[in-house]
Amino acid sequence: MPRVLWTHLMKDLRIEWRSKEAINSMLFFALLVVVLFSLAFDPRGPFSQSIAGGVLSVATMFASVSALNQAWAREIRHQVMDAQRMAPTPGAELFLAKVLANFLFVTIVQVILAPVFLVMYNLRVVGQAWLLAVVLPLGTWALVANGTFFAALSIRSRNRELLLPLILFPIFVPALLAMVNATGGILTGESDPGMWIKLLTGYDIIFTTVSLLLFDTVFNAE
Amino acid sequence: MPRVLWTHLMKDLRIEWRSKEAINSMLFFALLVVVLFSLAFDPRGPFSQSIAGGVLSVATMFASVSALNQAWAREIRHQVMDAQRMAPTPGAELFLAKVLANFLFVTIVQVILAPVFLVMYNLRVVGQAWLLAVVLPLGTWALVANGTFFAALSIRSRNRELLLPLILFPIFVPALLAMVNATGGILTGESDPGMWIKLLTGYDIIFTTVSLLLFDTVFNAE
Amino acid sequence: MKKLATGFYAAIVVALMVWGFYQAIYVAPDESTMHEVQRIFYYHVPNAIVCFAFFAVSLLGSIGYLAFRRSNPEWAQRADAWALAGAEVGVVFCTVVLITGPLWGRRAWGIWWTWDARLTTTLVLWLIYASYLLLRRFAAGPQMQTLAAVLGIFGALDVPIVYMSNRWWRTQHPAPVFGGDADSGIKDPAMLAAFGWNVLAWFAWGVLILLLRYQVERKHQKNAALEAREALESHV
Amino acid sequence: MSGPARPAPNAQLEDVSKLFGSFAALRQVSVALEPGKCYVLIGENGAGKSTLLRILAGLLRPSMGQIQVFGEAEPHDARDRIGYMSHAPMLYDELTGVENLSYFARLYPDRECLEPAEALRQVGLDPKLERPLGQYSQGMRQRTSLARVLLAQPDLLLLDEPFSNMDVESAGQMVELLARFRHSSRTIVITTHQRELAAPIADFVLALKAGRVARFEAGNPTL
Amino acid sequence: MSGPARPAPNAQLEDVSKLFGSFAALRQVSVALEPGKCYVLIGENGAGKSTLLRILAGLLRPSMGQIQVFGEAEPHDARDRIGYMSHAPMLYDELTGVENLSYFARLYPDRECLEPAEALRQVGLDPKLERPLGQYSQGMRQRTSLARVLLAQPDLLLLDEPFSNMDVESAGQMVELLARFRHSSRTIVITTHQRELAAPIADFVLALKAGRVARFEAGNPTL
Ligand code: HEM
Ligand SMILES: Nc1ncnc2c1ncn2[C@@H]1O[C@H](COP(=O)(O)OP(=O)(O)OP(=O)(O)O)[C@@H](O)[C@H]1O
Ligand SMILES: Nc1ncnc2c1ncn2[C@@H]1O[C@H](COP(=O)(O)OP(=O)(O)OP(=O)(O)O)[C@@H](O)[C@H]1O
Ligand SMILES: [Mg+2]
Ligand SMILES: [Mg+2]
Repeated sequence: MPRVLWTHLMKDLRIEWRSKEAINSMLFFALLVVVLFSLAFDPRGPFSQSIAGGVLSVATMFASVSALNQAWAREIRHQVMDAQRMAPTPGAELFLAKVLANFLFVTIVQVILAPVFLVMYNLRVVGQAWLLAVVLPLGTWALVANGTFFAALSIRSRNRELLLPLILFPIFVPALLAMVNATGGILTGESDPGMWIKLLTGYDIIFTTVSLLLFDTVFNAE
Repeated sequence: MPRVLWTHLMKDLRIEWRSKEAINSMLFFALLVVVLFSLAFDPRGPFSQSIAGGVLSVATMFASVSALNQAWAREIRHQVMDAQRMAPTPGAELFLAKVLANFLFVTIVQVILAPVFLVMYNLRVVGQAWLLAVVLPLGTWALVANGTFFAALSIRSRNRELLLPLILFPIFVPALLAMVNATGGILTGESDPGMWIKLLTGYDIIFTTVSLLLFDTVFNAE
Repeated sequence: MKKLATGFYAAIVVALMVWGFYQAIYVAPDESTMHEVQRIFYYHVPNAIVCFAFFAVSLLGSIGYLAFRRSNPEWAQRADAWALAGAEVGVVFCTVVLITGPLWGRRAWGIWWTWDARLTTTLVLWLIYASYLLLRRFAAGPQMQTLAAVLGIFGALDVPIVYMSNRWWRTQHPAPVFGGDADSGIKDPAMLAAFGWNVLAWFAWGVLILLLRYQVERKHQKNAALEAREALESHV
Repeated sequence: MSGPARPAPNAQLEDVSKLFGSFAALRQVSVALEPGKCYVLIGENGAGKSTLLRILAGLLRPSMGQIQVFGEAEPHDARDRIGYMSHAPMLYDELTGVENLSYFARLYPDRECLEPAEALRQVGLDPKLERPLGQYSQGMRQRTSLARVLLAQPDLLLLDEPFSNMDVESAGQMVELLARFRHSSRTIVITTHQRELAAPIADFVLALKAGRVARFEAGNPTL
Repeated sequence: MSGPARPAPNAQLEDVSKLFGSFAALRQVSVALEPGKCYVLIGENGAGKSTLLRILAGLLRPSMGQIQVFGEAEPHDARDRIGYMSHAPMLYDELTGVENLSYFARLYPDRECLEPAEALRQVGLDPKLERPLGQYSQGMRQRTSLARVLLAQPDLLLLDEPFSNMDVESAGQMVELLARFRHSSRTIVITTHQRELAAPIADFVLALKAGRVARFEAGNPTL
């Protein structure tokens, strides 16, 4: 791993370790989703199995989105971002480090929540369970990578608050669709998730590559 | 309405009108919920009716929570809050104005989303539809009032990021439970929402009163 | 003198606990539908009642702190110690309720947990006071006690909801035994006696821990004051 | 303490200490701030100047010691008579200068406040400026902040480095403004590192060193 | 423009203007900044000083006119040789001073950076301070920020009011530090309202007035 990427990553992890801000707000959200859904859709009911995929994706997604909302907040606060723009290292590494850090946070939340979730929803995985360990990280990566990129894009503009949702949302949807259908397929065993997993992988590769290529442009725009 | 309350309220509305920050992030979240759920839980399916109450509450809740996350952000940024603490007017009015403003924002989001929602989920309201116009505002108020209060409480402490979710979450739950069950009852017509509405009203009255009484203490702690 | 009194009281508590155990396990009659598991009742319910009592102590302490924090700092510190001790001991008892409940439920209902109003609100009560204790740990600094007192008042608002939950709603959890509808209450006097002894024993036991915890907290407060004085006098 | 001819002090600290954890930012500070006087608070970075002002403003509570402001043991109870300007502007970035000031003016319903436009003019800003505060230059923001504290015409004016981003000419004007603002019932406390700027109105110098009062005497900070 | 004996300027602006919407913050500014010299940039609040520095730093793009820094038309392409200190600390509140500096030092892998602890010591701070930056006093934050720009030993040093919250003694020490930092290949630009502080190292004075160059001459800003 390039040394600069590592530097950025360690810095994010150290700050998070001190405040535990991201992980906590994500845990809060994800827990809310789980409990709320247990209240809203009686998990003892007949269709718990068929909505569980959706619930799992929703929990992941809200955890990611709540992290993304704050992705660059610390860099904006005291214009740290200007100092980073002036450093002679590629912005792409800063971007990648941010994505990795947020990916790590969301994954930690998922690992903590998974057991709670399985027990509370009384889930039996009908399809191949190990595929979940492929789909969830892929889906998370798609959300986090895109979200971080577009958060950076919109803070460079004047109406950042207006832009982020408008841009992010349409771009999100394909990855979402793939993720929801893949988890659904795995949990119920009714459909083959293979197709959706391929789609998700392709989406990840393409969007991450394009983001890496374009990040410097966005980052240094006036 | 007392003049000072009005002053605080107008200030919040004016700032929101300029940035549209709160309403936009809420719309984003709520839209995400609606779309995601249409993807996750086939709304043509047999149980769309029975989960719609939950989905409606979830959408409202996420809209509220995303507003609350930022409730005091502007006041913290340049220590505006210190200037407000030093003004010779009761903190309770500041609190009430914040709650009113956020309540208004969430309500606007609900009004925008309601038609989308009804169409997408193909909902027929079996129970008394007008009761929804009672339950949703009551639930929203519970969320917004408590959330604003505890957001103010946790920012007065040093580890604010850690605390907010921990404190807010348990206090939220009873109101949530009531709201979900009441909307469920109204939509399916299977159970009587009256009991839950009463609970929600009681919760609103008690918690808002206590919040108003204690806000000055929290606001001026240290 | 104080030590002697505490030792004497501790001895009484132990005797009461033994007597309560004897009453619950050997004296109380077998219950007709649930048989042996029903004896959890003598732990489950007294613990719940005692837990409510100590959260009430915490509420009074919190109110006391807010009332006196300006006018009488010394009293305020004492009230704060009561609030903390009440909350901690209450959480312990609430934990016992949350453990004995599912143990019973596993036999009675076939499942450990369900999301009915009584169970959910009890869990929430536990969470609120757990967050109260976390707040006290994390929010160091002088405003911590004020913030904790405010949260303590909010936490107490949940107690009546828990209490009323199986009166207001049809729950999977059994309906109230006391103060429910007309035919509630324990009919068998031997059962009632066993129940009464256990309530008394657990209550006495709780008070003992409460007092010890209160004294420890007071010692902490005094040490902190001492350290502050030293910090002021150290280096220049 | 106060002799027969002396008026009661507007604010008084007795043996005030402030601890952050086990770090002592202020140690046994005792001062009396009399009406009609201007105090200049000096000291190295980290000496405790801002901490002292925040205690007088009622935003921090002393860890030990007594405080009295306008006869109240809690400065908070006399807050309508205290004006506090800090390093941070304490204003909303999204609102213009006038909007910010009218908002704060309305929070002082019982005091005779200056007109927001008038207050801005006094600190040398154009009240017609339509820009939100976030787009002001540093010095303009500082002046707006000064206008905010002057609005309610406080009797105890606490200024934390009011001149730090102002050009010399404006700083001179601000000192003149403060000199006009002086009044036999008002106390002004200024922290600054530019002693010569505050010299024209200084009556007393209070020097802090590592949280202790190192010097407190009548006179001029440049001496 | 440059005579035979004169070295090529490190940075050069030609007819640079900067508009924010329809407001002109800079109007046709032309200057050449030569190596080995120290420029003091003065002017009223809102004159455009910070805007000019940000343009030199490559953080703003001129609306009109040409710019050249170390031979590059985009200052961004020469950014490893530019150091910029702004009003804001540009540091993370959550990290301590040393942590902040080591982070930024590692972002300059191709330059010989100072040791973070050494840089802190140079600006008069204790590198062993365990407090996160958010709990520093204003002046301590400012010094850490100065330490950050000195880290990578830049050849074009842009300092926006570096002394504004420093006590006089420290400010004097900072000026000495800058004097030692001077080098025949380095250019230093300082904006300040405390002209007498910058006087000992000033070679040129550049005065802005409402976005225009009002004065640009060799000498001392106090004259
Ligand atoms: C699973 C978790 C459970 C929790 C969190 C729980 C909680 C509580 C609480 C807080 C009380 C005290 C209420 C009061 O004093 O009014 C209580 C009372 C009681 N519980 Fe449970 N309980 C659980 C399971 C059960 C089970 C499985 C049974 C038996 C089938 C049971 C039987 C009772 C009875 C008979 C009472 C006294 C009734 C009353 O006065 O309300 N509980 N429980
Ligand atoms: N919240 C806090 N937690 C811990 N330490 C603090 C806190 N606030 C201030 N300090 C410490 O207290 C000391 C005094 O700080 P203060 O801000 O009062 O200094 P100052 O005299 O205003 O300095 P400056 O001239 O740099 O503004 C500093 O060492 C600072 O780090
Ligand atoms: N982003 C922006 N949008 C609109 N106007 C701006 C923006 N940034 C600066 N300005 C305006 O440009 C002018 C010059 O600002 P600048 O910050 O360069 O002043 P300055 O000379 O540094 O003043 P000071 O000494 O107060 O720091 C000011 O009138 C300011 O309001
Ligand atoms: Mg200070
Ligand atoms: Mg400037």
